[in-house]
Amino acid sequence: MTTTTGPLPTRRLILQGAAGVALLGLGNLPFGASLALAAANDKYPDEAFKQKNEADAIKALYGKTAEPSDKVKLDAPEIAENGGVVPISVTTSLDKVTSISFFVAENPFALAASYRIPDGTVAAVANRLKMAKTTNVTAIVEADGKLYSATKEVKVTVGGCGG
Amino acid sequence: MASSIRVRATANGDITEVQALIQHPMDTGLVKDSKGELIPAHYIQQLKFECNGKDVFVADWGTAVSKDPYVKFSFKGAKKGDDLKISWTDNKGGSDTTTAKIA
Amino acid sequence: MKARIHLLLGSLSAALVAFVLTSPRVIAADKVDPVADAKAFQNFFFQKFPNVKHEDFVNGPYSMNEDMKRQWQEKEEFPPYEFALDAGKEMFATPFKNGKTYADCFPNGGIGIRQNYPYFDEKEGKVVTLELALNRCREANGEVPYSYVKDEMASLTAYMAYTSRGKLMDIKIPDDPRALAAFENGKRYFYTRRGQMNFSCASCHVQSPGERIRAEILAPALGILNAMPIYRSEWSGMGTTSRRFVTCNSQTRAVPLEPQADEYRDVEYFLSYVANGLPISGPGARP
Amino acid sequence: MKRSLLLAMLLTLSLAPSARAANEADYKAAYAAAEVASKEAAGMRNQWTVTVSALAAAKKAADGGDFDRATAAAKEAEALAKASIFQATSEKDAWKAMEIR
Repeated sequence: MTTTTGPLPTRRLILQGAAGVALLGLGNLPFGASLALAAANDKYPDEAFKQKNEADAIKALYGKTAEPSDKVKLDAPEIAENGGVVPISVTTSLDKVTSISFFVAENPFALAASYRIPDGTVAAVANRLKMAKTTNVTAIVEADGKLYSATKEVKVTVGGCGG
Repeated sequence: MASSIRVRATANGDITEVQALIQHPMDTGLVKDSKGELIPAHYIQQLKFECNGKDVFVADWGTAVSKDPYVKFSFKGAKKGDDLKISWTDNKGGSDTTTAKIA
Repeated sequence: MKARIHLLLGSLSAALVAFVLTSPRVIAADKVDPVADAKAFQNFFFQKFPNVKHEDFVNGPYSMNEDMKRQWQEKEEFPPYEFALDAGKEMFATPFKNGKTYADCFPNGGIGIRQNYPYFDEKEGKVVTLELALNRCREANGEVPYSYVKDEMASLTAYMAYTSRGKLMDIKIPDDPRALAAFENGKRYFYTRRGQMNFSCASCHVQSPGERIRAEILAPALGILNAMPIYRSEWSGMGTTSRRFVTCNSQTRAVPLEPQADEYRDVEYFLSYVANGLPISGPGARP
Repeated sequence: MKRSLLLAMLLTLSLAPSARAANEADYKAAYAAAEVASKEAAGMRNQWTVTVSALAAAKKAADGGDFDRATAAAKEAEALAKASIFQATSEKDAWKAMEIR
């Protein structure tokens, strides 16, 4: 695996580092929360990925709550063949979608992945996630500034006859 | 040297479907090795796809993304032969980038 | 400590009784007849799973369960063994220090021949598997042999399997008493119970394919090696046939033999022969 | 059917634990017997992983001076080794019962 450390990435890292520090410095002042609101910027939502439970992670990432909607189609297996590689995908008929995120409720950190969807990009994502145990997987779609969600339980256990 | 990014981008009509598989351990930092020591967290944090000078897809990843991560999405506004630039950076400052032609 | 022992023995004898009761009714036959054995073996699975297409058996657990098959097909769109495959292709193209390559050791340059392995080597009087032939090729060209259970060997066999995809398994048993003995020895190993769990390969892969052992669906024994080597999500890495045999042993709490021991070579010979006529589907992706 | 009951009985019988506290001599005797049985099982290429770990546990306990636990673990190792020997001998013919004809 090549690890090129050309000029561009280091500049971005310094930027991210500085932004990260700035956010931490602010602690959880309301100002810090509004920073997270501008979700569409280039910054990695470090704070959201640090939240343990789902509600805090959603608040840190979007700063608002989601409501279930049948326009969000979450596709996940009944029983995961393996907790390390769970194929999960989402499609939605909502329009003006700007962001799609996946949360695994009882993982050590609830937020698993978050995708920024520029206009012109189809509102659908497929990926493979790790799940610590049987729990709810939630997909959240940010469309026209509002959050819509779909949830499904996925069973996870180890395999083999336990030698 | 083979890049760590495998990508397949196929255009049909105005919609280009993109699949990417990246060779990366995606260590969570919560797992112990055979000697009982914690393997430090090492995971891709950001994966960016650019086409015709515009970001078409940006992924922010946490530690719950599988080893050798895979992602699939589609976007409009590109055609066969356009270049698709893919780049990722991880929490240890590692990175890789590659460019693929849309088939 | 005492209570634990009795608990352990209780579970052992219970497992024993359960499995002896469900074994199919059989009549003893001493003459070794591989052709008849293969026919009986295939018919057993074709009758037990009438609506599984014959060539589907090589997809192991995915031929047994729709939900798992869907997860598998999604993974196959961009399979996790891509990296091993590319590494294998590159290794095949890279000459050894003495300038030779793997292509010089194998018929047809090693391309599209996986379906003939393992074969019975009449000079050596033993079964030679693909993994053994690859290491012997390395040694013959002054290279250090690879571990049978690690990624390098898996990459090589992944590439060779890929070049044979779709070709039908075509294992030959020459008219040589030692070959018949090797086949019989492989069959005996396949049906012999071992380990504290007191399971044989057949306990899982003949008596309960399609059923679950915790999260996993058991694969049918028919065609079980056609997809080798496999990328297993559980190992989050590649697994050669040797690695699969060794881990299966330790799962039943039997101490594994050394990789490529005679017993493993013979059971691979037996399992491959009875799968003659089914397509090669390696490298495979499994739970 | 008969074969499996016999196996279970044999295992329980050979495991009758001695009551009084074990000392180093008891441990050494028990460990030696366990080692013989375990070597025979390995010789038949039918060793169990639990036999190996029981032997290791016995040695570890003995090194720590806890001869009660060490002797018990050695006795368990011997019983497990004997069970694997019984399994190997009985399976010499029993495997045919499962063979697909």
